[in-house]
Amino acid sequence: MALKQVQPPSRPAAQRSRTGLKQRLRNYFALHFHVLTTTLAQLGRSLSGNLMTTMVIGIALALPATLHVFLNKVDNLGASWQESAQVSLFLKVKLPAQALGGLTTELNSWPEIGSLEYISPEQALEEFKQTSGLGDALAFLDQNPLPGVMLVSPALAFQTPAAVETLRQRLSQLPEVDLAQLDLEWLQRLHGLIRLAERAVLLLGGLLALAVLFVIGNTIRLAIQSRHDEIEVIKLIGGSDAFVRRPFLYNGMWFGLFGGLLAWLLVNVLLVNLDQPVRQLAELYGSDFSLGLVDTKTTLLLLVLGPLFGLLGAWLATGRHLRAIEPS
Amino acid sequence: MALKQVQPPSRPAAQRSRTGLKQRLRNYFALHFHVLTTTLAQLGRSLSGNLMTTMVIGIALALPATLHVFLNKVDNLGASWQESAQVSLFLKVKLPAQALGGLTTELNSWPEIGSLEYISPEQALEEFKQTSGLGDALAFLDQNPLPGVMLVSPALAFQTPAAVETLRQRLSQLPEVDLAQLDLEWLQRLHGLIRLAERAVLLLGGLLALAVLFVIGNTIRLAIQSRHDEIEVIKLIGGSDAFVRRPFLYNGMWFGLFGGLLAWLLVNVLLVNLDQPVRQLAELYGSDFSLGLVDTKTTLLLLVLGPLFGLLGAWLATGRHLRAIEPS
Amino acid sequence: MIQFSNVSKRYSNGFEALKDVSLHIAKAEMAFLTGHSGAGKSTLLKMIPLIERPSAGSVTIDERPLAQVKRRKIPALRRDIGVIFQDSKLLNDRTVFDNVALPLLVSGLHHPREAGRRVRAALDKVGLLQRENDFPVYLSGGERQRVGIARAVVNRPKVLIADEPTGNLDPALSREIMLLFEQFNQVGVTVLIASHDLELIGAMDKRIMVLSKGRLLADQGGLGGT
Amino acid sequence: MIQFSNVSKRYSNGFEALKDVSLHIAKAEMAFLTGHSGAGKSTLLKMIPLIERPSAGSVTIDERPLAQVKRRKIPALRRDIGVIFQDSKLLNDRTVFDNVALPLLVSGLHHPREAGRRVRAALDKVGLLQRENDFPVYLSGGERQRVGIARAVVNRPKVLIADEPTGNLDPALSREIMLLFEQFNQVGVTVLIASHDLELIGAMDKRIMVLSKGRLLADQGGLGGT
Ligand SMILES: Nc1ncnc2c1ncn2[C@@H]1O[C@H](COP(=O)(O)OP(=O)(O)OP(=O)(O)O)[C@@H](O)[C@H]1O
Ligand SMILES: Nc1ncnc2c1ncn2[C@@H]1O[C@H](COP(=O)(O)OP(=O)(O)OP(=O)(O)O)[C@@H](O)[C@H]1O
Ligand SMILES: [Mg+2]
Ligand SMILES: [Mg+2]
Repeated sequence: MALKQVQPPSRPAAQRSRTGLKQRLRNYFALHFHVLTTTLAQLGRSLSGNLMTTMVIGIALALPATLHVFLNKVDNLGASWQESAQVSLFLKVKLPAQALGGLTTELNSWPEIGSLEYISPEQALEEFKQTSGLGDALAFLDQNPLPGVMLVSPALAFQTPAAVETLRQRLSQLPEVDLAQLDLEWLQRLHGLIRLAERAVLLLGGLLALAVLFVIGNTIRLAIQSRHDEIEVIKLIGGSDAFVRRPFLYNGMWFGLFGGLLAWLLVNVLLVNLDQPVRQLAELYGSDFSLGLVDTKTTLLLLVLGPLFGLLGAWLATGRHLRAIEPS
Repeated sequence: MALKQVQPPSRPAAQRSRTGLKQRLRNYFALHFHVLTTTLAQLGRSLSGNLMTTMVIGIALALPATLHVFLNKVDNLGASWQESAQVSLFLKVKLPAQALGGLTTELNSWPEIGSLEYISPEQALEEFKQTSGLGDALAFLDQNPLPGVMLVSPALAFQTPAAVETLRQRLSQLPEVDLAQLDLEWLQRLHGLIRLAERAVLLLGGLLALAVLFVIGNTIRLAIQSRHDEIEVIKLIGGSDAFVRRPFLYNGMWFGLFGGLLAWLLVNVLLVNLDQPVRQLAELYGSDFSLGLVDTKTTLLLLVLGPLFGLLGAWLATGRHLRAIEPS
Repeated sequence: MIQFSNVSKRYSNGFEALKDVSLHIAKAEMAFLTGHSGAGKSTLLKMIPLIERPSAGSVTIDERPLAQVKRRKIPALRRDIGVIFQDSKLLNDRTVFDNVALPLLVSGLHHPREAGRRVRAALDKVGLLQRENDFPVYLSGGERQRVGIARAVVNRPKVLIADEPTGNLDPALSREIMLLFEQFNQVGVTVLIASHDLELIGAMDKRIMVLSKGRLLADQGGLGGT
Repeated sequence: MIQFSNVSKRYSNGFEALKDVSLHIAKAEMAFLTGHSGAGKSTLLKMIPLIERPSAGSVTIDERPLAQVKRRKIPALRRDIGVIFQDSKLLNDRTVFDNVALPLLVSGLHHPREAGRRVRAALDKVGLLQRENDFPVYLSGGERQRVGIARAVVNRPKVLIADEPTGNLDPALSREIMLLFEQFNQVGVTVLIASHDLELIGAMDKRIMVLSKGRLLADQGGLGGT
């Protein structure tokens, strides 16, 4: 007891003879490393059961990730969608070539306009003959009744229905223009579809993120319940709340990480499975669009968000439930 | 002991004096009812935790159910999609009225054909003037160069791209027909989209069904773990495997049922949330399509599949894990 | 009634806890088992309700070799044996009443009046009738042990096995519990008790078997002391 | 060192387990607590590591009133008190070694050599050195209890509290364990032991306090027997 009486009473016995900062830091990291590895080992030991949890987390993470990848790819397609926002300018009949040149120069200087394409009256008639199915009937015409047409594609930033409509009105004021036409309907449909998809992704993503939190929180909660006695004993021995909580937090993190890895795998499986019908569809639109595999950004997102969600879920579960367990 | 010695030794003491079949049956149902209600009470007691599990199951059930409802509704739209499979018959110019009548009668007798619509040359010219934007230019024409057009909609059973193409070829052989045209591309696109959606629903539904099984199985597994001591004691006292398993099975069933109810709620929330963009989109297509709420069939499906999945998940989890627990 | 023939038990870690033990306990006999900590008392008792199985030799109950009891039949066997454990093994999420009623539920007795009558009779015997609605965590160590005893006897088993049933009880209460066991024995129940309390079991004037390092050392019928 | 002043304890169900108990245990004293089952012994002991709190009166350790110890500070307090429970409360998923090492881990000692040395010293004292790699389920009741004792002393606490530490031990071993507690006491540890075994504690020639129905009946210093 001679040794002990010189020590302050509230410091644990084991630390009394070693208070150097370096030693403490080393102890601290040793403890964390110990918990990190033992929780991993625990996870490994009851693999079959933990696999189920991991699978659920993986599935829940995979679905919004797949949608994200999908919409990302579709967004990149931008260019091929742009056509739908074209304004057709029907020019005055028998417009002199130099007026046409002036118009082209002027329009090219407008910031709202992305690109121009000119279709001469002759080209228009030819195309009309072919596509209308009235080839023979039009042979009756003794002169070309068609005007020249200028196809105007708005710049990317001006592709909302409202901006395109404004552009159309400005264009219709030009002296060279007879009529400025816009398939506004198609544009609106496209925007409607995109709005729908965005809303769906938001709802889906939100629900599934919630599901991931719940799954991890629930798993940790039940793990706490099943280790009730252990927690009680550790608290009796003098384990602090942080000491008791730590393994559960690491546990949640591991679940999230493995769930994220599994999700990455699943997303790729889903993309490969959807690739064929998507490609067939795209071909019909004359596009060589294909889904490919998960991009690096999404991969990183999964591997960061997974453990983060795991940690968060564990944090939520431990907060309430660990406190409730007290020795008796 | 005088009382006891007359009884066979392997029958439990409590049953020795009551062996009537009626009493046994009553005992049996009393036992099941007891377990049914006590598991429900248990669920209620730890509501906050069990809510999490139920939420996860609900979410996992809600997503494929929403898709199912969605596609169901879209399928019912059939009629408005049919247009896209129309064949346009450009009739010979100046066809006599009685030839037209004969053609109409004949075509109406073909089983492949669903409906007919005739557009006279005058109507066609009028429409062409309006939609082509060439109103003024066409004033040059001194006579109507356009033929009559018959719009042929195939019957429902003949709407695959191949069947429609066959129909188009048959129609083009008719003496009254100049040209039979079909927007086959649009039809193929539609079919491509449907294929994609079906594939996505299949994958999604499969994954989420798996997730539901895993969530329930996992919850039951952890419940078994956390009641390890209890199971051990009951086995020691002479509880049979069935006796030990029963509460867990009911537990799974309750989870599934409440998950199903929650899913029903979620599906409705999702549908209400998606209704506005869908309606906007439909309006653009000139349809008054709207999602509405979950239909009775899907409701019943949720309320049957939920408990069934719960039971199955619990069965899978108990099978392996209960056996592993033996008194020591 | 209970027959051990050359029973040895080697645990999975290689430790031999019982070595060639043979003994016979007659129907309606009451016997004690004693010996140092780790002698093999609990191991021996655990073989009767098939918690452990011998690695050599055989155990029979009522001429029925336990080695031949199928997995499915074990619960029925256990329902006829009342077991009192070294730690009381109560279920913490049920009241004292529900804990004691458990064996009745397990063997299919649901009639509430009859079950209630039996449970209260058992609780009365161990002096805890007024605690029936408490949860086990509200009880003292000795009270928990007595609830365990009530649970073991509630279903009127044919055999009663007790492992250190008075380890947490004061001397006066210990004697009372021993007298309770003796009453059971007098109505025909076969009773086997492991205990360290030589003074207590010596005073009972029953057969005492002594285990040491897994071997049966002495087997004295109705003599006091070691 | 430990001071109880007019301590009463009424549990949430209204039962009054301690009634106006006052006592003082000096630094480096060794004292016994006895009394019938349900007398309040465990309740009294549980107040020292703040497992229970008095409903009236106060408990102080080293002049520090326990009522003022904040929740955050309770772990530090407990690390200075070695507690041996009526049931051994071991963790079944860890070896004997890891169970005994737990208090060291909790108080931040990770140095494997030093920890190993201390754990083995503690296990040696209870005679279980050769069982360090076994899991608790592989141990007999008495062996488990001894592991619990080793765990309580491994971190060299200032106060040692034992609730029925020899309930599962044979008389010879019980005496050995009591001598072990006496050794600790001789190097300055304050020791408080609850026990039913009047013969055993009478032979120790230490102070004996008797509780009955929650009241402190007698407090005899260094006399044998009740
Ligand atoms: N499952 C097991 N695996 C390995 N060894 C075991 C197991 N169970 C018990 N043992 C060992 O067998 C020996 C006898 O154990 P048993 O529990 O039968 O002793 P006991 O006589 O009941 O002792 P006590 O009085 O301490 O309860 C002990 O040394 C114990 O460590
Ligand atoms: N949490 C609790 N709630 C209600 N009553 C309790 C609680 N804990 C103990 N008691 C009661 O308080 C009384 C004293 O209990 P305590 O555990 O202190 O007795 P004890 O002297 O240790 O007895 P034993 O020798 O049987 O262990 C008992 O009657 C017990 O039922
Ligand atoms: Mg034993
Ligand atoms: Mg006590």
